[in-house]
Amino acid sequence: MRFINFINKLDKRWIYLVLALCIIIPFLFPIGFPMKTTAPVKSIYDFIEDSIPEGGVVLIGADYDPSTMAELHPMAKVIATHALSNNLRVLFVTLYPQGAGMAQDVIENVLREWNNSNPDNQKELGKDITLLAYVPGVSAVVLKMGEDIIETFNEDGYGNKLSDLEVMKEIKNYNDIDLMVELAGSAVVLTWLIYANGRYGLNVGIGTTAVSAAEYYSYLQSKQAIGMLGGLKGAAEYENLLSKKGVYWGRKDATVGMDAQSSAHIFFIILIVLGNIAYFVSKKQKGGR
Amino acid sequence: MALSSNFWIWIAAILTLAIYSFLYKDNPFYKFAEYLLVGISIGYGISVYWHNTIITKVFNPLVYDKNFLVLIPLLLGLLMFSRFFKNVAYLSRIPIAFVVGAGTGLSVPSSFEFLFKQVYATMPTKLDIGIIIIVIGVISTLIYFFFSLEHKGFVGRVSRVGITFIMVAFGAAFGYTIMARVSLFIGRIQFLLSDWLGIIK
Amino acid sequence: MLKGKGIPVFITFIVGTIMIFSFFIPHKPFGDLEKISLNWYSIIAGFTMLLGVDSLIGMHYRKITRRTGNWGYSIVLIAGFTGTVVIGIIETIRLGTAFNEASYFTYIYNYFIVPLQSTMFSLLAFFIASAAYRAFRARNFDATLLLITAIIVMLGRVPLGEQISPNLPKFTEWIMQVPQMAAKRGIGLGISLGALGVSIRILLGIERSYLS
Amino acid sequence: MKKIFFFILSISLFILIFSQEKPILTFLGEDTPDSIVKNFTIDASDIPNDGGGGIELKWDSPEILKDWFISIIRIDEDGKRVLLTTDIPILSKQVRDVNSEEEPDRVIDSKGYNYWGILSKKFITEELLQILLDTFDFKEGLYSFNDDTFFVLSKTQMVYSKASWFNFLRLAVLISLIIISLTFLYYLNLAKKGKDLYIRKINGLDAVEEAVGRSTEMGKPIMYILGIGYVTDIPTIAGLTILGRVAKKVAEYETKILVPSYDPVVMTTAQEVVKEAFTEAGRPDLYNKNDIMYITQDQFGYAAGVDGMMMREKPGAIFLQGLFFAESLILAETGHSIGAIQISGTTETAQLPFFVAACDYTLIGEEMMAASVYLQKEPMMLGSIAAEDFLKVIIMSILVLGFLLSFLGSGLKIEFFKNLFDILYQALQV
Repeated sequence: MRFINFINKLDKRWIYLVLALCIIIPFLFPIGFPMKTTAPVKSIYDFIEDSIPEGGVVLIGADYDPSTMAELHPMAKVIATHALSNNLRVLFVTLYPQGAGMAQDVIENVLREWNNSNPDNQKELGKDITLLAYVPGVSAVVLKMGEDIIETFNEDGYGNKLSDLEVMKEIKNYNDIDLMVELAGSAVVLTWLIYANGRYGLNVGIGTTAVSAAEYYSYLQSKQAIGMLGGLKGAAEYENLLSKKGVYWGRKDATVGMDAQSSAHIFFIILIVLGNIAYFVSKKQKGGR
Repeated sequence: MALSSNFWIWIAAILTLAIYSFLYKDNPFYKFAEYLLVGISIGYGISVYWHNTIITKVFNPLVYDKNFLVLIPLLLGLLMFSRFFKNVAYLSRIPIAFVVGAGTGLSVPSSFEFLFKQVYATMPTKLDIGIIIIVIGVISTLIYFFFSLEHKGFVGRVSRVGITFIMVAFGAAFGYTIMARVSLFIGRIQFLLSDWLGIIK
Repeated sequence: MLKGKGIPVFITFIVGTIMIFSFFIPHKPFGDLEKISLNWYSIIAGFTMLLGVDSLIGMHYRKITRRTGNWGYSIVLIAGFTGTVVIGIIETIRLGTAFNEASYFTYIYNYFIVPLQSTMFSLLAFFIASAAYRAFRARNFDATLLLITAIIVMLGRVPLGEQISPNLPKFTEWIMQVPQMAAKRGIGLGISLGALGVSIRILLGIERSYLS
Repeated sequence: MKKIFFFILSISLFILIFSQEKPILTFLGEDTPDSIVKNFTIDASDIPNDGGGGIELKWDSPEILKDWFISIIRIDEDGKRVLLTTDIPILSKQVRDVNSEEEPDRVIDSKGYNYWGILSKKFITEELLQILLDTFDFKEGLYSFNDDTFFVLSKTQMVYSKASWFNFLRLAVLISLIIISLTFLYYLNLAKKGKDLYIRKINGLDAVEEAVGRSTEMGKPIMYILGIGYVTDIPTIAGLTILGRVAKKVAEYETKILVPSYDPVVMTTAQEVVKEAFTEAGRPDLYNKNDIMYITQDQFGYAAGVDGMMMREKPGAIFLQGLFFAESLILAETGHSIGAIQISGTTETAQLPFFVAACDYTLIGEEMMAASVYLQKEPMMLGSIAAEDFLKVIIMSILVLGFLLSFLGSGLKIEFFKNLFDILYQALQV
């Protein structure tokens, strides 16, 4: 009964404190709530795992900016890491100027994590991974890549000539790209689906924000896209798959974020349930009197 | 990674904590942050206004383009100052009348467009249970907003259904928003733990 | 005559009617009226901003001179205000524009305004919790419905919901797309009708309290 | 003249070829290998229903050209060349030549323009573009430049852009505007004639008196928050109207009303509204201009300032009436924590759930707009409410009709009703 009284007169500040802890603790001590892997995420993972031979090429489109970075940045990291772990080559491409900074950050991060953890299989910029220079034109760029990728960009994002780079060896056009994963919170995803997939038959996977994910389900059903990572949750599922495989060493940003979200949501539900129990108990008491 | 040595990061972090202290209770730290935010944001607002309005919308058109049309809002704006003088204070009604007239005039067509769009979107292009529920929901909600009929009998019963729909909608919207709000706090925590304290990276 | 509300009401009527008709007339000058009027509004509002600053700074100045209330904090407010404006002027002279990457004015924005704003905004995470705790009690049928849908949607948004039933996230989307959408549309239709009602009352001069 | 020019151009090109290894532009002949390319034409026409200054270009996209790009150059009556676009896929099928007022090269009404299309399989280089814009003598045919071939296509007919006096796309809106205006006038007339019109109970508004009374008893001020709208926003105007009624009650109870404002125009208007209400109540002496103050035009700065004011002034009743966004719950929760009675109202549907959760009474959407009518109950105002209700009946009828037609047409597969439904559906699209 003391407890019921406590709940009934609960000071808001206790709620604030617990909520803050629910969100902060996962950052310091990641929990890793169990989560099921959804089919669209699994199909991208399986594609990289099983369908691309060693030395194959994965193209990652980084068309996002700081505003959607929280959701899309972890996706870029996991996909790049996964590709490297299977000894695939990774090319980043961006159709918008803001994307270049994002992609460079991912490349730097992934290479550092990888090389720290795999001293006997070092990866190099320009040999295993690079960023294609930003070229204006959006859909025209996507189309032109279907003809000749090196001619489209000439340089990589660091000013090196693409034709000199080992990572570009034997890459002419989309026929030499095994998978493209476009990460964006905007409609630029459609550009890749319509032009690169529609006209050149490139395998396209989508990584997008939780808000936009609903729009793209129909493209999954029509098999225009091979799979999709939707929001923090999609990224977290992928991180889980990678750590199960044992090839992910970096901070699991998406998993941590999702942990914080989960624990906050669970706390909300517990709070509401407790509030109602206290409400009914005290109502009964009043009724009994 | 360690504690930030950047002076500006420290300022941002301290101000962040000062605002959070409000959750415990009103206190000098919060008061400081609050008054500072109000003061700085007005100062910033005035500067932005000077840059975006006085220079780009009044000075440049007047001096370079010889566009004397901007004299009209200039005059109307000056009339607002009639408030400082009691005997001509009524003159400030003219700019307000102008502004309100333009606002309402613009809102009429946009209300129409909104109306059409909503009805258009509700039209049952295909028949399934969802569409039927939507049509029932829209109609009963509209009945709830009936003002010239007493909510008794049939109207009363339908408007009850309307309230039920409204409540479900509010509950759903509330639950759906939590994630976005928690993300805001996560953003600040990331700033504090990573940029400032350097505990996580 | 000018002192009454007659002339202002007439001005409102004329300006409003022209605005409505310009919606249908793309030809100059009507087609540009919306843009022009928004432009004018920002100019007029700019002048009134000075009235606002006068009101706020005046109030705090009085507090300081009379040493009333939290006058100490009023100094912070006025210092923040003048500091920002002065730095804005200095940087404009130094760099040509205050909105330069290297300008201290930009620093003020990035390291004072942004963290303060976003932290204020993030208080919502806490307030939404206390509001939910208090309001979501099964007092009656409606309240129960409110709280049940809220809980279902909350569960459907996180992995836990999927663990309970794989259909929960889909059901959540359905709630958002069907009943939620229906009520939102109904409310929206009511609002646009209400807005039309207010607009017509204003244009015809039936409602004129804004001209007090 | 043109021939001479072309001759000189050819000679100079010839010289260029031999003098240095510069890229060469050569004319390969009027014959083009693909007859389809020959038949490819661009249609240019004025964009209808606009304010002028816009021309639309359209073309077909034959299968054989699906990998090609098109660049378009505009040449006006005086021969001035402007680049409209480069290297857009043929697939896109159209492009619009529309520019903002500030653009010096925009399309000007009643000036004639030709457009030339350049078809290429690869991107046009900067060098070639310069040549096309500066010296190139436009002539239909096949050309080569640096080993790449491209086509220059026949120009379009001379087009003029013109502004329209009526936007026919908005005809449906105009018709319904007329119908709705007539409805309003009919009901206003009815009210004028003295017909008794009813308005249903609005819970939140009956509580105004109670809220002000209780707050006065406790010796606390009233706080009225108009949100972050401008005077041009209808909800803000509705909020100002309710403010007038509340202020009158406040004057009658001889207490104090605080109105922290976001927009200075709203602040000055609110000052006048309160002043007039106090005068009407016979207590102009109680009016204090400084109680209606400006905070800041920054969403969260405003929220911070109002929160602080709530904590220090501890109002007994708080009204939140107007346009609110994310700050709604920040204000309402703080208001609740100081134990004030809260009556809220807004038209922002996204914020309504939070107001409902945190406040004692909430005016939902239209209820808030009808509040001024409810509080005044003048016949003309009631007339406008009756008109709104009549329009609701029309909307509901359209929805029911649509549903029936859809049931008969798509459900029972009766073609006639299906057509009727399509007509109705088309009519509603604006």
